[in-house]
Amino acid sequence: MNIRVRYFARLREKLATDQEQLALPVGAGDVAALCRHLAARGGVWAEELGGERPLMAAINEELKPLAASLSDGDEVALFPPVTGG
Amino acid sequence: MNIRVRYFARLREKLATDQEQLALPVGAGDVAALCRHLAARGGVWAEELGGERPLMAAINEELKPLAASLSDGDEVALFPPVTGG
Amino acid sequence: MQAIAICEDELPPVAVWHAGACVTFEGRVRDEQGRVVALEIEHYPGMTEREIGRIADQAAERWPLSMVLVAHRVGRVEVDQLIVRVQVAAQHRREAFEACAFIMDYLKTRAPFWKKEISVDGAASWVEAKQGDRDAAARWTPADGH
Amino acid sequence: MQAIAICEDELPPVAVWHAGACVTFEGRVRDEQGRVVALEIEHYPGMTEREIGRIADQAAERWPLSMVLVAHRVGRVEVDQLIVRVQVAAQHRREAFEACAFIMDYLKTRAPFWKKEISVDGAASWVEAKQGDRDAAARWTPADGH
Repeated sequence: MNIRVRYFARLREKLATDQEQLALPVGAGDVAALCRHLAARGGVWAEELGGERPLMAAINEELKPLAASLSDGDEVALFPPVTGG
Repeated sequence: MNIRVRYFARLREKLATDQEQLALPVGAGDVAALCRHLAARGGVWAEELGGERPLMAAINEELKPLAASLSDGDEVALFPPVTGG
Repeated sequence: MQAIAICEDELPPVAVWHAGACVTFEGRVRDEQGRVVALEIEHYPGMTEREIGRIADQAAERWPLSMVLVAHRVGRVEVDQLIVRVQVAAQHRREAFEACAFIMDYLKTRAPFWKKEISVDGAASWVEAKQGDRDAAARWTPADGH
Repeated sequence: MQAIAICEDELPPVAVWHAGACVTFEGRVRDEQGRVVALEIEHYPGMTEREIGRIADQAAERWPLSMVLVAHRVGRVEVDQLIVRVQVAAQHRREAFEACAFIMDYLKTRAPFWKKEISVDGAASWVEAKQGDRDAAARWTPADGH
Protein backbone atom coordinates (compact mmCIF):
# COMPACT_ATOMS: atom_id res chain seq x y z
CA MET A 1 0.00 0.00 0.00
CA ASN A 2 1.48 3.30 -1.12
CA ILE A 3 0.79 6.54 0.67
CA ARG A 4 2.15 10.05 0.49
CA VAL A 5 2.92 11.70 3.84
CA ARG A 6 3.11 15.49 4.13
CA TYR A 7 4.51 17.48 7.05
CA PHE A 8 3.70 21.08 7.97
CA ALA A 9 4.97 23.88 10.17
CA ARG A 10 7.12 22.79 13.12
CA LEU A 11 7.05 19.15 11.95
CA ARG A 12 8.24 20.11 8.46
CA GLU A 13 11.14 22.06 9.96
CA LYS A 14 12.13 19.53 12.63
CA LEU A 15 11.93 16.55 10.27
CA ALA A 16 13.65 18.57 7.53
CA THR A 17 11.21 17.24 4.94
CA ASP A 18 7.87 18.37 3.60
CA GLN A 19 6.73 15.10 2.08
CA GLU A 20 7.65 11.54 1.25
CA GLN A 21 6.21 8.43 -0.44
CA LEU A 22 5.91 5.37 1.77
CA ALA A 23 5.24 1.75 0.91
CA LEU A 24 3.49 0.10 3.84
CA PRO A 25 2.33 -3.50 4.30
CA VAL A 26 -1.30 -3.91 3.16
CA GLY A 27 -3.67 -3.34 6.08
CA ALA A 28 -0.99 -1.37 7.92
CA GLY A 29 -3.75 0.18 9.97
CA ASP A 30 -4.49 3.69 11.05
CA VAL A 31 -2.73 7.06 11.34
CA ALA A 32 -1.48 6.19 14.82
CA ALA A 33 0.20 3.06 13.39
CA LEU A 34 1.81 5.22 10.68
CA CYS A 35 3.16 7.51 13.40
CA ARG A 36 4.63 4.55 15.31
CA HIS A 37 6.23 3.34 12.06
CA LEU A 38 7.80 6.79 11.51
CA ALA A 39 8.80 7.26 15.16
CA ALA A 40 10.71 3.98 14.96
CA ARG A 41 13.28 5.88 12.86
CA GLY A 42 14.41 7.41 16.15
CA GLY A 43 15.89 10.88 16.73
CA VAL A 44 13.63 13.80 15.80
CA TRP A 45 11.11 11.31 14.36
CA ALA A 46 10.64 9.73 17.76
CA GLU A 47 10.55 13.15 19.44
CA GLU A 48 7.90 14.58 17.15
CA LEU A 49 5.77 11.51 16.37
CA GLY A 50 6.34 9.29 19.41
CA GLY A 51 3.19 10.54 21.15
CA GLU A 52 4.86 13.16 23.37
CA ARG A 53 3.62 16.17 21.41
CA PRO A 54 0.09 17.06 20.32
CA LEU A 55 -0.51 16.12 16.69
CA MET A 56 -3.29 16.58 14.17
CA ALA A 57 -3.81 14.61 10.97
CA ALA A 58 -5.65 14.92 7.69
CA ILE A 59 -6.35 12.24 5.12
CA ASN A 60 -6.94 13.49 1.57
CA GLU A 61 -7.30 17.08 2.79
CA GLU A 62 -9.85 16.29 5.50
CA LEU A 63 -9.17 16.35 9.26
CA LYS A 64 -9.24 12.85 10.76
CA PRO A 65 -8.68 11.32 14.18
CA LEU A 66 -5.49 9.31 14.69
CA ALA A 67 -7.65 6.17 14.70
CA ALA A 68 -8.73 6.72 11.07
CA SER A 69 -7.75 3.86 8.71
CA LEU A 70 -5.44 4.34 5.76
CA SER A 71 -6.02 3.14 2.19
CA ASP A 72 -3.77 2.72 -0.80
CA GLY A 73 -3.13 6.06 -2.52
CA ASP A 74 -4.04 8.22 0.47
CA GLU A 75 -2.37 11.57 1.10
CA VAL A 76 -1.81 11.78 4.84
CA ALA A 77 -0.80 15.07 6.43
CA LEU A 78 0.72 15.32 9.91
CA PHE A 79 0.97 18.67 11.67
CA PRO A 80 0.90 20.44 15.04
CA PRO A 81 -2.40 21.91 16.26
CA VAL A 82 -3.42 24.70 13.90
CA THR A 83 -3.05 28.36 14.86
CA GLY A 84 -4.77 30.43 12.16
CA GLY A 85 -7.41 33.10 12.44
CA MET B 1 -44.29 71.83 41.04
CA ASN B 2 -43.73 72.50 37.33
CA ILE B 3 -42.73 69.78 34.91
CA ARG B 4 -42.43 69.52 31.17
CA VAL B 5 -43.91 66.40 29.60
CA ARG B 6 -42.78 65.21 26.17
CA TYR B 7 -44.47 62.59 24.00
CA PHE B 8 -42.87 60.56 21.24
CA ALA B 9 -43.83 58.30 18.34
CA ARG B 10 -47.33 56.78 18.53
CA LEU B 11 -48.10 58.76 21.71
CA ARG B 12 -47.16 62.06 20.06
CA GLU B 13 -49.44 61.26 17.14
CA LYS B 14 -52.38 59.90 19.13
CA LEU B 15 -52.29 62.71 21.70
CA ALA B 16 -51.70 65.28 18.91
CA THR B 17 -49.07 67.02 21.02
CA ASP B 18 -45.33 66.69 21.41
CA GLN B 19 -44.96 68.49 24.74
CA GLU B 20 -46.69 70.51 27.43
CA GLN B 21 -45.92 72.28 30.70
CA LEU B 22 -47.82 71.00 33.72
CA ALA B 23 -48.26 72.49 37.18
CA LEU B 24 -48.76 69.63 39.64
CA PRO B 25 -49.36 69.77 43.42
CA VAL B 26 -46.08 69.55 45.34
CA GLY B 27 -45.22 65.93 46.12
CA ALA B 28 -47.48 64.77 43.30
CA GLY B 29 -45.60 61.52 43.31
CA ASP B 30 -44.13 59.33 40.59
CA VAL B 31 -44.41 58.84 36.84
CA ALA B 32 -47.31 56.43 37.31
CA ALA B 33 -49.23 59.14 39.22
CA LEU B 34 -48.51 61.58 36.39
CA CYS B 35 -49.95 59.05 33.93
CA ARG B 36 -53.11 58.67 36.04
CA HIS B 37 -53.41 62.46 36.14
CA LEU B 38 -53.16 62.63 32.35
CA ALA B 39 -55.41 59.62 31.74
CA ALA B 40 -58.14 61.38 33.77
CA ARG B 41 -58.54 63.67 30.74
CA GLY B 42 -60.33 60.75 29.13
CA GLY B 43 -60.49 59.87 25.40
CA VAL B 44 -57.14 59.12 23.78
CA TRP B 45 -55.40 60.13 27.04
CA ALA B 46 -57.14 57.32 28.89
CA GLU B 47 -56.53 54.90 26.02
CA GLU B 48 -52.82 55.61 25.77
CA LEU B 49 -51.88 56.32 29.39
CA GLY B 50 -54.52 54.39 31.35
CA GLY B 51 -52.29 51.36 31.79
CA GLU B 52 -53.63 49.28 28.90
CA ARG B 53 -50.64 49.80 26.62
CA PRO B 54 -46.95 49.24 27.33
CA LEU B 55 -45.21 52.50 28.17
CA MET B 56 -41.65 53.62 28.84
CA ALA B 57 -40.54 56.79 30.59
CA ALA B 58 -37.46 58.97 30.90
CA ILE B 59 -36.75 61.71 33.42
CA ASN B 60 -34.23 64.34 32.30
CA GLU B 61 -33.14 62.17 29.38
CA GLU B 62 -32.57 59.02 31.42
CA LEU B 63 -34.76 55.89 31.36
CA LYS B 64 -36.69 55.44 34.61
CA PRO B 65 -39.25 52.99 35.96
CA LEU B 66 -42.82 54.27 36.33
CA ALA B 67 -42.25 54.26 40.10
CA ALA B 68 -39.55 56.98 39.83
CA SER B 69 -40.38 60.18 41.76
CA LEU B 70 -40.76 63.54 40.06
CA SER B 71 -39.15 66.82 41.13
CA ASP B 72 -39.83 70.42 40.25
CA GLY B 73 -38.32 71.33 36.89
CA ASP B 74 -38.09 67.75 35.59
CA GLU B 75 -38.46 66.94 31.92
CA VAL B 76 -40.50 63.72 31.75
CA ALA B 77 -40.79 61.84 28.47
CA LEU B 78 -43.47 59.22 27.84
CA PHE B 79 -43.22 56.87 24.89
CA PRO B 80 -44.00 53.40 23.58
CA PRO B 81 -41.32 50.69 23.85
CA VAL B 82 -38.38 51.70 21.66
CA THR B 83 -37.74 50.00 18.30
CA GLY B 84 -34.37 51.26 17.05
CA GLY B 85 -31.34 49.35 15.90
CA MET C 1 -12.23 55.64 22.28
CA GLN C 2 -15.99 56.10 22.02
CA ALA C 3 -17.94 57.93 19.31
CA ILE C 4 -21.66 58.22 18.64
CA ALA C 5 -23.15 59.55 15.41
CA ILE C 6 -26.85 60.23 14.87
CA CYS C 7 -27.14 60.71 11.13
CA GLU C 8 -29.83 62.33 9.00
CA ASP C 9 -27.95 61.14 5.93
CA GLU C 10 -25.74 58.14 5.14
CA LEU C 11 -23.69 56.56 7.90
CA PRO C 12 -20.00 57.55 7.98
CA PRO C 13 -17.53 54.96 6.65
CA VAL C 14 -16.24 52.16 8.88
CA ALA C 15 -13.45 53.46 11.11
CA VAL C 16 -9.81 52.43 11.03
CA TRP C 17 -8.90 50.64 14.27
CA HIS C 18 -5.77 49.29 15.89
CA ALA C 19 -6.17 46.24 18.13
CA GLY C 20 -6.17 42.47 17.77
CA ALA C 21 -9.85 42.08 16.91
CA CYS C 22 -12.77 44.08 15.59
CA VAL C 23 -16.43 43.08 15.31
CA THR C 24 -18.76 45.24 13.25
CA PHE C 25 -22.52 44.89 13.20
CA GLU C 26 -24.57 46.57 10.48
CA GLY C 27 -28.32 46.53 9.97
CA ARG C 28 -30.24 47.48 6.84
CA VAL C 29 -33.88 48.27 6.11
CA ARG C 30 -35.59 45.02 5.03
CA ASP C 31 -38.38 45.14 2.47
CA GLU C 32 -40.45 42.59 4.44
CA GLN C 33 -41.48 40.59 1.33
CA GLY C 34 -41.89 43.75 -0.75
CA ARG C 35 -44.34 45.34 1.70
CA VAL C 36 -42.03 48.10 2.96
CA VAL C 37 -40.33 50.83 0.90
CA ALA C 38 -38.75 52.86 3.69
CA LEU C 39 -38.63 53.54 7.42
CA GLU C 40 -39.16 56.85 9.17
CA ILE C 41 -37.09 56.82 12.35
CA GLU C 42 -38.04 59.22 15.15
CA HIS C 43 -35.78 59.80 18.13
CA TYR C 44 -35.39 61.92 21.24
CA PRO C 45 -32.55 64.33 20.41
CA GLY C 46 -30.20 64.74 23.35
CA MET C 47 -31.36 61.65 25.20
CA THR C 48 -30.46 59.43 22.23
CA GLU C 49 -26.77 60.38 22.38
CA ARG C 50 -26.70 60.21 26.19
CA GLU C 51 -28.38 56.79 26.38
CA ILE C 52 -26.11 55.30 23.70
CA GLY C 53 -23.17 56.78 25.62
CA ARG C 54 -24.36 55.02 28.78
CA ILE C 55 -24.71 51.73 26.88
CA ALA C 56 -21.18 52.09 25.46
CA ASP C 57 -19.86 52.93 28.94
CA GLN C 58 -21.51 49.81 30.37
CA ALA C 59 -19.89 47.71 27.64
CA ALA C 60 -16.50 49.28 28.40
CA GLU C 61 -16.96 48.41 32.10
CA ARG C 62 -17.75 44.76 31.30
CA TRP C 63 -15.06 44.13 28.69
CA PRO C 64 -11.62 45.67 27.98
CA LEU C 65 -12.36 47.54 24.73
CA SER C 66 -10.14 49.83 22.73
CA MET C 67 -12.88 51.38 20.54
CA VAL C 68 -16.67 51.63 20.45
CA LEU C 69 -18.39 53.41 17.57
CA VAL C 70 -22.16 53.61 17.22
CA ALA C 71 -23.80 55.26 14.21
CA HIS C 72 -27.59 55.30 13.71
CA ARG C 73 -29.81 56.85 11.06
CA VAL C 74 -32.84 59.02 11.88
CA GLY C 75 -35.51 60.39 9.54
CA ARG C 76 -36.40 58.58 6.33
CA VAL C 77 -34.27 55.55 5.46
CA GLU C 78 -34.97 53.68 2.21
CA VAL C 79 -35.07 49.91 1.81
CA ASP C 80 -31.58 48.38 1.63
CA GLN C 81 -29.90 51.41 3.22
CA LEU C 82 -27.95 50.99 6.44
CA ILE C 83 -29.80 51.91 9.65
CA VAL C 84 -27.15 51.17 12.23
CA ARG C 85 -23.50 50.26 12.66
CA VAL C 86 -21.80 49.19 15.90
CA GLN C 87 -18.05 48.71 15.61
CA VAL C 88 -16.09 47.37 18.59
CA ALA C 89 -12.34 46.77 18.77
CA ALA C 90 -10.56 44.83 21.52
CA GLN C 91 -7.42 42.76 21.97
CA HIS C 92 -9.29 39.44 21.73
CA ARG C 93 -12.19 38.29 19.62
CA ARG C 94 -14.50 37.04 22.36
CA GLU C 95 -14.63 40.46 24.03
CA ALA C 96 -15.31 42.20 20.73
CA PHE C 97 -18.10 39.74 19.81
CA GLU C 98 -19.78 39.94 23.21
CA ALA C 99 -19.55 43.71 23.56
CA CYS C 100 -20.90 44.28 20.06
CA ALA C 101 -23.88 41.95 20.66
CA PHE C 102 -24.50 43.55 24.08
CA ILE C 103 -24.53 47.06 22.62
CA MET C 104 -26.97 46.00 19.88
CA ASP C 105 -29.28 44.25 22.38
CA TYR C 106 -29.31 47.30 24.66
CA LEU C 107 -29.66 49.74 21.76
CA LYS C 108 -32.75 47.84 20.60
CA THR C 109 -34.42 47.97 24.01
CA ARG C 110 -33.15 51.21 25.62
CA ALA C 111 -32.15 53.83 23.02
CA PRO C 112 -35.04 56.21 22.24
CA PHE C 113 -35.64 55.44 18.55
CA TRP C 114 -39.02 54.52 17.06
CA LYS C 115 -39.44 53.04 13.59
CA LYS C 116 -42.42 53.66 11.36
CA GLU C 117 -42.80 51.47 8.28
CA ILE C 118 -43.82 53.17 5.05
CA SER C 119 -45.50 50.70 2.73
CA VAL C 120 -45.78 50.62 -1.04
CA ASP C 121 -49.20 52.30 -0.98
CA GLY C 122 -47.92 55.12 1.21
CA ALA C 123 -49.50 53.85 4.42
CA ALA C 124 -47.43 54.29 7.59
CA SER C 125 -47.48 52.14 10.71
CA TRP C 126 -45.41 52.13 13.89
CA VAL C 127 -43.25 49.04 14.38
CA GLU C 128 -44.12 47.17 17.59
CA ALA C 129 -41.36 46.23 20.01
CA LYS C 130 -40.47 42.52 19.90
CA GLN C 131 -40.39 40.15 22.86
CA GLY C 132 -37.33 38.54 21.26
CA ASP C 133 -35.42 41.81 21.64
CA ARG C 134 -36.40 42.09 25.31
CA ASP C 135 -35.26 38.49 25.86
CA ALA C 136 -31.98 39.18 24.08
CA ALA C 137 -31.27 42.17 26.33
CA ALA C 138 -32.30 40.26 29.46
CA ARG C 139 -29.59 37.62 28.91
CA TRP C 140 -26.96 40.21 29.91
CA THR C 141 -28.44 40.93 33.35
CA PRO C 142 -26.84 39.35 36.44
CA ALA C 143 -30.04 37.42 37.31
CA ASP C 144 -29.33 35.28 34.24
CA GLY C 145 -25.88 34.42 35.50
CA HIS C 146 -24.07 36.18 32.67
CA MET D 1 -23.47 32.92 -1.26
CA GLN D 2 -20.13 31.62 -0.02
CA ALA D 3 -16.66 32.81 -0.98
CA ILE D 4 -13.21 31.95 0.38
CA ALA D 5 -10.06 33.92 -0.38
CA ILE D 6 -6.56 32.83 0.63
CA CYS D 7 -4.47 35.93 0.07
CA GLU D 8 -0.72 36.39 -0.34
CA ASP D 9 -1.30 40.13 -0.35
CA GLU D 10 -3.86 42.46 1.30
CA LEU D 11 -7.36 41.17 1.97
CA PRO D 12 -10.02 42.21 -0.56
CA PRO D 13 -12.39 45.00 0.54
CA VAL D 14 -15.46 44.23 2.63
CA ALA D 15 -18.24 42.94 0.39
CA VAL D 16 -21.56 44.63 -0.34
CA TRP D 17 -24.41 42.56 1.10
CA HIS D 18 -28.19 42.63 1.01
CA ALA D 19 -30.01 41.31 4.08
CA GLY D 20 -31.23 42.63 7.38
CA ALA D 21 -28.02 42.12 9.33
CA CYS D 22 -24.30 41.68 8.78
CA VAL D 23 -21.58 40.82 11.29
CA THR D 24 -17.95 41.21 10.26
CA PHE D 25 -15.00 39.96 12.26
CA GLU D 26 -11.49 41.18 11.48
CA GLY D 27 -8.23 40.21 13.15
CA ARG D 28 -4.92 42.06 12.95
CA VAL D 29 -1.34 41.13 13.81
CA ARG D 30 -0.66 42.33 17.38
CA ASP D 31 2.81 43.51 18.32
CA GLU D 32 2.66 41.66 21.68
CA GLN D 33 4.17 44.53 23.67
CA GLY D 34 6.61 45.40 20.89
CA ARG D 35 8.07 41.89 20.78
CA VAL D 36 6.64 40.91 17.36
CA VAL D 37 7.20 42.69 14.02
CA ALA D 38 5.41 40.26 11.70
CA LEU D 39 3.89 36.81 11.32
CA GLU D 40 4.74 34.19 8.73
CA ILE D 41 1.62 32.12 8.06
CA GLU D 42 2.02 28.66 6.57
CA HIS D 43 -0.94 26.72 5.24
CA TYR D 44 -1.88 23.53 3.41
CA PRO D 45 -2.94 24.70 -0.06
CA GLY D 46 -6.02 22.87 -1.26
CA MET D 47 -7.04 21.59 2.16
CA THR D 48 -7.25 25.14 3.51
CA GLU D 49 -9.97 26.16 1.05
CA ARG D 50 -11.81 22.84 1.45
CA GLU D 51 -11.78 22.94 5.25
CA ILE D 52 -12.99 26.55 5.37
CA GLY D 53 -15.69 25.56 2.88
CA ARG D 54 -16.79 22.76 5.21
CA ILE D 55 -16.87 25.17 8.17
CA ALA D 56 -18.95 27.67 6.16
CA ASP D 57 -21.29 24.84 5.08
CA GLN D 58 -21.75 23.77 8.70
CA ALA D 59 -22.62 27.36 9.65
CA ALA D 60 -25.14 27.54 6.80
CA GLU D 61 -26.74 24.31 8.05
CA ARG D 62 -27.11 25.67 11.59
CA TRP D 63 -28.33 29.19 10.75
CA PRO D 64 -30.21 30.67 7.78
CA LEU D 65 -27.47 32.79 6.19
CA SER D 66 -27.52 34.81 3.00
CA MET D 67 -23.75 35.34 2.69
CA VAL D 68 -20.51 33.92 4.16
CA LEU D 69 -17.16 35.37 3.14
CA VAL D 70 -13.87 34.23 4.62
CA ALA D 71 -10.57 35.86 3.68
CA HIS D 72 -7.25 34.87 5.29
CA ARG D 73 -3.69 35.99 4.70
CA VAL D 74 -0.80 33.57 4.16
CA GLY D 75 2.93 34.32 3.96
CA ARG D 76 4.44 37.30 5.75
CA VAL D 77 1.97 39.67 7.45
CA GLU D 78 3.31 42.79 9.17
CA VAL D 79 2.18 44.08 12.56
CA ASP D 80 -1.15 45.95 12.35
CA GLN D 81 -2.10 44.37 9.02
CA LEU D 82 -5.30 42.34 8.74
CA ILE D 83 -4.89 38.55 9.00
CA VAL D 84 -8.48 37.43 8.67
CA ARG D 85 -11.97 38.65 7.86
CA VAL D 86 -15.21 36.68 8.31
CA GLN D 87 -18.31 38.48 7.03
CA VAL D 88 -21.74 36.90 7.56
CA ALA D 89 -25.09 38.31 6.43
CA ALA D 90 -28.51 37.03 7.56
CA GLN D 91 -32.01 38.35 8.03
CA HIS D 92 -31.62 38.73 11.81
CA ARG D 93 -28.74 39.83 13.97
CA ARG D 94 -28.58 36.86 16.33
CA GLU D 95 -27.96 34.43 13.47
CA ALA D 96 -25.26 36.66 11.98
CA PHE D 97 -23.49 37.08 15.35
CA GLU D 98 -23.58 33.38 16.20
CA ALA D 99 -22.55 32.16 12.75
CA CYS D 100 -19.64 34.63 12.58
CA ALA D 101 -18.36 33.60 16.04
CA PHE D 102 -18.82 29.90 15.16
CA ILE D 103 -16.82 30.25 11.94
CA MET D 104 -14.00 32.06 13.77
CA ASP D 105 -13.90 29.44 16.54
CA TYR D 106 -13.77 26.59 14.00
CA LEU D 107 -11.28 28.42 11.77
CA LYS D 108 -8.95 28.78 14.76
CA THR D 109 -9.07 25.08 15.63
CA ARG D 110 -9.64 23.29 12.29
CA ALA D 111 -8.31 25.28 9.31
CA PRO D 112 -4.73 24.26 8.43
CA PHE D 113 -2.85 27.51 9.10
CA TRP D 114 0.22 27.82 11.31
CA LYS D 115 1.59 31.12 12.57
CA LYS D 116 5.23 31.84 13.19
CA GLU D 117 6.12 35.00 15.09
CA ILE D 118 9.02 37.06 13.78
CA SER D 119 10.53 39.14 16.57
CA VAL D 120 12.42 42.40 16.48
CA ASP D 121 15.81 40.64 16.53
CA GLY D 122 14.80 38.42 13.58
CA ALA D 123 14.18 35.29 15.67
CA ALA D 124 11.24 33.16 14.58
CA SER D 125 9.07 30.91 16.76
CA TRP D 126 5.96 28.87 16.07
CA VAL D 127 2.85 30.03 17.90
CA GLU D 128 1.43 27.36 20.21
CA ALA D 129 -2.28 26.48 19.98
CA LYS D 130 -4.30 27.88 22.90
CA GLN D 131 -6.57 25.91 25.20
CA GLY D 132 -8.93 28.92 25.14
CA ASP D 133 -9.45 28.44 21.41
CA ARG D 134 -10.21 24.74 21.87
CA ASP D 135 -12.71 25.62 24.62
CA ALA D 136 -14.33 28.26 22.39
CA ALA D 137 -14.81 25.72 19.60
CA ALA D 138 -16.08 23.05 22.00
CA ARG D 139 -19.02 25.24 23.10
CA TRP D 140 -20.67 24.66 19.68
CA THR D 141 -20.71 20.86 20.01
CA PRO D 142 -23.97 19.09 20.96
CA ALA D 143 -22.44 17.59 24.13
CA ASP D 144 -22.40 21.13 25.56
CA GLY D 145 -26.07 21.56 24.91
CA HIS D 146 -25.65 24.33 22.37
